Amino acid sequence: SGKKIVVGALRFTSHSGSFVAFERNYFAEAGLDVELKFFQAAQPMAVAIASGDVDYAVTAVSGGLISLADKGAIKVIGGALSEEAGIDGQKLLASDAAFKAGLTSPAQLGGKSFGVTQAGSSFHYMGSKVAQAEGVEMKFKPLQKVGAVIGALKSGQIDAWSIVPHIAKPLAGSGAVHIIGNISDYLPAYQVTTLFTSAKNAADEKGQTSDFVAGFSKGVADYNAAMIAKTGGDDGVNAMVDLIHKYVYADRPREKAAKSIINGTMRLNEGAKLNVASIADQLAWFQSEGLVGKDITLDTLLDTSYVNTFEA
Amino acid sequence: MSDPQEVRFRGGGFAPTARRGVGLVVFVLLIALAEWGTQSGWITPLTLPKPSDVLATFGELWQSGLLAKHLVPSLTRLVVGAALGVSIGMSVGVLIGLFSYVRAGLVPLVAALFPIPKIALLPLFVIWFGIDEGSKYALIAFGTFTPTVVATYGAVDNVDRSLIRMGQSFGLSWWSIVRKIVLPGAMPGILSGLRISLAIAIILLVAAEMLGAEYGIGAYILQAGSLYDLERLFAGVVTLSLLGVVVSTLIGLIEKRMLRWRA
Amino acid sequence: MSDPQEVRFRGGGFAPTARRGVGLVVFVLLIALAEWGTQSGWITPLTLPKPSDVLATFGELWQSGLLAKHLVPSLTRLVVGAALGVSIGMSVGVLIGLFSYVRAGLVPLVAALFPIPKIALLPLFVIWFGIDEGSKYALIAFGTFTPTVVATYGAVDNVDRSLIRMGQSFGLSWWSIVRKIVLPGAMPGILSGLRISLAIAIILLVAAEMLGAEYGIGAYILQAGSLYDLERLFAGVVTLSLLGVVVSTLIGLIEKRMLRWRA
Amino acid sequence: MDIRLEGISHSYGDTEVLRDISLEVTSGQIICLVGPSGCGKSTLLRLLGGLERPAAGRVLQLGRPPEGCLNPLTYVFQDFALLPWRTVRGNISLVLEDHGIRGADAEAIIADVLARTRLSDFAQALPRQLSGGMKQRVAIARALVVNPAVMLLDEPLSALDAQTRELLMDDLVSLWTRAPFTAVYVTHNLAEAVRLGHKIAVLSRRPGQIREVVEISKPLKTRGHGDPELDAVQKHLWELMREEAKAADEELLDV
Amino acid sequence: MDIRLEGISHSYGDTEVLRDISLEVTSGQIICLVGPSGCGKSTLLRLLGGLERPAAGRVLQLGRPPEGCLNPLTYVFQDFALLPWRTVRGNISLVLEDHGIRGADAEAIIADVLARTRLSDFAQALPRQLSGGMKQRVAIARALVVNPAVMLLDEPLSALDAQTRELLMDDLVSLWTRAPFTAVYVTHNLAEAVRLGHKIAVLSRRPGQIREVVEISKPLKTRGHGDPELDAVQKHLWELMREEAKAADEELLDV
Ligand SMILES: Nc1ncnc2c1ncn2[C@@H]1O[C@H](COP(=O)(O)OP(=O)(O)OP(=O)(O)O)[C@@H](O)[C@H]1O
Ligand SMILES: Nc1ncnc2c1ncn2[C@@H]1O[C@H](COP(=O)(O)OP(=O)(O)OP(=O)(O)O)[C@@H](O)[C@H]1O
Ligand SMILES: [Mg+2]
Ligand SMILES: [Mg+2]
Repeated sequence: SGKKIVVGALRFTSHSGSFVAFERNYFAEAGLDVELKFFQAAQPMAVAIASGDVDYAVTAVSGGLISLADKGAIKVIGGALSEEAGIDGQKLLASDAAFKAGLTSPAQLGGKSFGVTQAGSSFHYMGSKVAQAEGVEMKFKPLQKVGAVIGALKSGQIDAWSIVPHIAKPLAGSGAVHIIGNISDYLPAYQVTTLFTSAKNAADEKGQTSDFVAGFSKGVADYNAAMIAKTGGDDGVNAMVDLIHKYVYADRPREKAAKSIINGTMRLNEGAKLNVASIADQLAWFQSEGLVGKDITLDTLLDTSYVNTFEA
Repeated sequence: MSDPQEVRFRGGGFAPTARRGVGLVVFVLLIALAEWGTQSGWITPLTLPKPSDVLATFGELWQSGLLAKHLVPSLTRLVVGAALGVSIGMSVGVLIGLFSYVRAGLVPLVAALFPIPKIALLPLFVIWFGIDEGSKYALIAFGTFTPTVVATYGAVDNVDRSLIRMGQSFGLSWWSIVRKIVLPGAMPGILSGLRISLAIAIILLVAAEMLGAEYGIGAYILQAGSLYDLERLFAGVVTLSLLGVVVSTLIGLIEKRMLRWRA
Repeated sequence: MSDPQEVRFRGGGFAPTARRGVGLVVFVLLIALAEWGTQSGWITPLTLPKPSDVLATFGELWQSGLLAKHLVPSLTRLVVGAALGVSIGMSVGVLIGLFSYVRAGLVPLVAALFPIPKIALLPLFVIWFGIDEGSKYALIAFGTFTPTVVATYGAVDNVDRSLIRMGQSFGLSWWSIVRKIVLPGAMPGILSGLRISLAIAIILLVAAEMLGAEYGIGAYILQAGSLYDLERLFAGVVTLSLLGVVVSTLIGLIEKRMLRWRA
Repeated sequence: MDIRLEGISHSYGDTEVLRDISLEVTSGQIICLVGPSGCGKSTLLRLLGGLERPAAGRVLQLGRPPEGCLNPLTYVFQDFALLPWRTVRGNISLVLEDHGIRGADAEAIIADVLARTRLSDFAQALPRQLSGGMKQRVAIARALVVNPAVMLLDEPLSALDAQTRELLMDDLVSLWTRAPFTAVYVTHNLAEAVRLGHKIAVLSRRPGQIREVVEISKPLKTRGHGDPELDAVQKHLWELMREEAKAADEELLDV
Repeated sequence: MDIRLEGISHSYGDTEVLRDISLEVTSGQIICLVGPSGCGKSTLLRLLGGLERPAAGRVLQLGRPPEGCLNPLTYVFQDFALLPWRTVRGNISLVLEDHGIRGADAEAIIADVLARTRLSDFAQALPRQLSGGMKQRVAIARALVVNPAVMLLDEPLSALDAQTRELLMDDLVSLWTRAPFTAVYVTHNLAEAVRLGHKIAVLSRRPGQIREVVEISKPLKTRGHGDPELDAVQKHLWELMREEAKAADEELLDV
């Protein structure tokens, strides 16, 4: 048996790389004895990596993550999900009320309120960049929980939000909200989520970390093949959905879950390749907002020795 | 002289008597109102789920065995965390009640800890106690600790000093007095403090299960909330509420047994 | 016959006396320990911030005027929310204390509401009360309501029935008895319930400011937590803790004024 | 105004407390009720004043209450029943407020009653500042201020120490001597009964029944310590009650 | 064993409570302390039993406590001080447990003392089931079970009603007659004092000083109701105290 490591995950489709690698024994083949540990939110997961309770995990770049990196606790070692032309990415949503009042494209976002979970979250970053690009000012409403944002949007108390497609599409389908744009139009190849670990693992456990990245990448490759390239046809999709359903929407019946899982399909980063330019842009934005220290460099945050990087 | 006249009755009242069943009727009415409102569309589905749907969700939970799967870890956390918090809190409370220096040193500290919201400290709890059961126990223990301390030293303060003086006058040892007079005398106050502490423990379950919990009523509620799934949210909340009623009934039974000596 | 012998002293004790300054010493020691630990690296910066840094952060907050900017909305929410919750809670509590049917109908409802964690209901509060000040007031009001009800009806139950009987025997009207006997008699219990309700209100400030608050101590703490900025997190927590101490002192003063008639 | 009890019986749940009590309270007289613990004396007094309804029998008011009487049947309680949050004056004005007597009218009436009970110096004191004897004097003042037709006193002195009791008995005698009032006076204390009662009704153990009504004709103000006539009555009463009192004392209160 | 008080003075903060008290408690005698409210009687008793330390003066034990005496100076309190969560037997065994007396030994001793105080039928009762008189009998049984050299009784009967008081006085007299004990008996009640005291010490108003010590030579068991000799002593005591009692009663307790 291999080395015992703990991998943190949220029950989202975007964490499928870990699920597939785990289920199909890619981690075991890489010599790792993996335990999956589930979280209700990304922030405690990042802290758990810092404290050494969890070894590897996937999460969005947030102010908290950068802060922890600044404290010398964690490193981003790869990419997990980035926006890509031609594939459904994060959507910009408008509430029904705002839509009817004329908010039909991102250009009309000026003076509107935009839902975020917290200041310094990825939602904040996205909204901010969209506003910047459109040359408008928006009000950001921190609501802490995704559920609270959904409620506020449905009841028209905030005007706009951005969210992953598998949440955006059913919401839009119900008629309570409307899709008014794509994030990828403003942030092409936006590095949405990243693979990260403790600074200690990145520096001192190079073998183990490489093994993990290898196993994880195989899982990602399988997922992309089945869900995007559809190399296995419908059977391949169904098999993959069955696998993911063990982890995501586990308490819903298969039929209902399958729809959501398929809706949530996005191409995960092959080989965990990382868009350094996007990370640099995000870091710069956090710094410009005064959310993290001005003296933090990209090197503090990144360890690019494990994966290929790209810039777009 | 006028006729004899009966004396007018002017007593009574100001002593609410038990009316069995009224409580039930209120619950049934409220639920029926909600059902009618949601069925007729007068209450939008965003505002409130249909009670019947909540019941159905509850039924599914029960039948699929998921309820037990969520309840068992939650109950374990509740029992371990509350046992820790209450036992440490009671010990500290008794020490505060007995020793001047402990009182002077710890009472301000406890007063300062009381208004600290536990959820604010969540990120720290991960570092301090890890992401496994440790941090959940710690959070619940921390939340029950302060109210228990306050209730306990209040109860010790309220022990009839004339009983203590009686013990001294018969030459009882310090330890005998504490064991046989102070502790039993403080018991009613401690138990009624326990009611509040355990209600707080149940409330903190949700916060505790924000930290890396897969199963648990709190985790279930959080997940339902993050998907804005009101049926499941309410099913979870109702479970907690029932849990609270059960716990409070249990304490009532313990009180009845332990405090039989009272009126 | 042996020599006269003085009677042995065996009284004393069991009456903790005030020791001024000990509380302060404990605080200073704890802070000094934390400072030393963090300076020497024995406590990692992930575990605890340097107290001196927290103080510096606090100083910045103060000088930049941000403290006031955060405190004012929080205090407003606290005052409005608690005033709502406490006043409705007190009215309901008095009604429960006076009327059998109200008691039978509402006591089980309140008992069922008590263990519901308010943060679980956050998504609903958004729909029910919006994301502006409404939902913050409502959350704090809801959180203070249940403990106030329980304390109030307990206090009304504890009003000396012989005083009420006296009022009836002098032919006082029902309303006079309530106003002049029941309410003043319940005041000590209501005020000590207020202590707990307001502590809970402060704790709920953080939960309330989860909903779309830009400014406020709770929002400040949440943001610091999400950025894992321990200095600011602790500066916020210390502010809440101080707020708690101030509120409790205020209630102490009110008690002193209103309950002058007590021993 | 006289009061007549006609065949009063009363029970609490299964416990029969009083059985077929008939008694006449005559205007201008003090009637003492004595009896062992728990025999229903307090219950009888509550029935008399309309604070409770008898299970059987009637309590009748004969004649009208005199002019200016605000509260015909007025109690003085064993535990004083003063509102601790009101001053002496406030406690007295309490019972006037509901009759619309306020301001200067009330001031005058209160000043008068305080003077009669020698409490004028204590008008602004709170109950907690007063000794037991003083508290009961305030309660008596409060009872007097409504000009009662009949005063109902439930062991008014039994919470006081022996010396204060002596002092207050003197006060009551002198109040009665100056202006005779009608009263039903419940007590355990036979010495009190023979000192203050024109008639003394002896109740049996629970269920309370009237065993004997003793009349004492000697005027109140001539009664004193070591009076052989009173001693004889007291001895007679004690013999009537001794065994019953003992049995009552040894009863378990609730099992 | 005798007790001697030598020049005892005591103050609480600025209030001087006792001033220069000297007194001898003789073996086999009951000495009563009477005095107006708040004159320091209870304080003196606490000093006597070592529950408080005098500011000046000494409390001396002359001679050894007799064989088998577990607690030489034993109190009986006005409010009974029974543990409400223990039965009658449990309340008595409480004071034996700390002396290592348990099991059969304790059973025998407790059964004996219950018989002496006629409580045998109530061994399993809880305090709340007992009347006040019964409670005080339990407290007396608890005091007797440790074979005290001196009993210190602080108004043991003043929380009881007049009839129960009579009954318990008879009990105390018969207990003393069968086996004379030494006692210091604090009371307000002059009737009690002349009934039970071999010597009666009268204290002045606060600060308490000894005004007079009256001796009564008549044996306890021959003292009865309406005894002219006792009436005379009682009248004398009342005259000594009347004005002081009145002044003490009218004092504001705290301003
Ligand atoms: N409200 C009540 N409900 C039930 N039982 C009652 C109530 N009030 C009194 N009793 C019972 O009725 C009996 C008579 O009570 P009451 O108080 O009239 O006696 P009492 O003669 O005044 O006694 P005491 O001398 O002790 O004051 C007692 O056994 C008492 O327990
Ligand atoms: N622990 C204490 N601290 C301060 N003052 C006290 C204390 N105990 C008693 N006193 C005061 O000392 C005085 C004497 O009290 P003590 O109880 O000895 O009087 P007493 O003669 O027993 O009165 P009573 O007849 O009312 O029982 C009173 O004025 C009382 O207020
Ligand atoms: Mg009575
Ligand atoms: Mg005393």
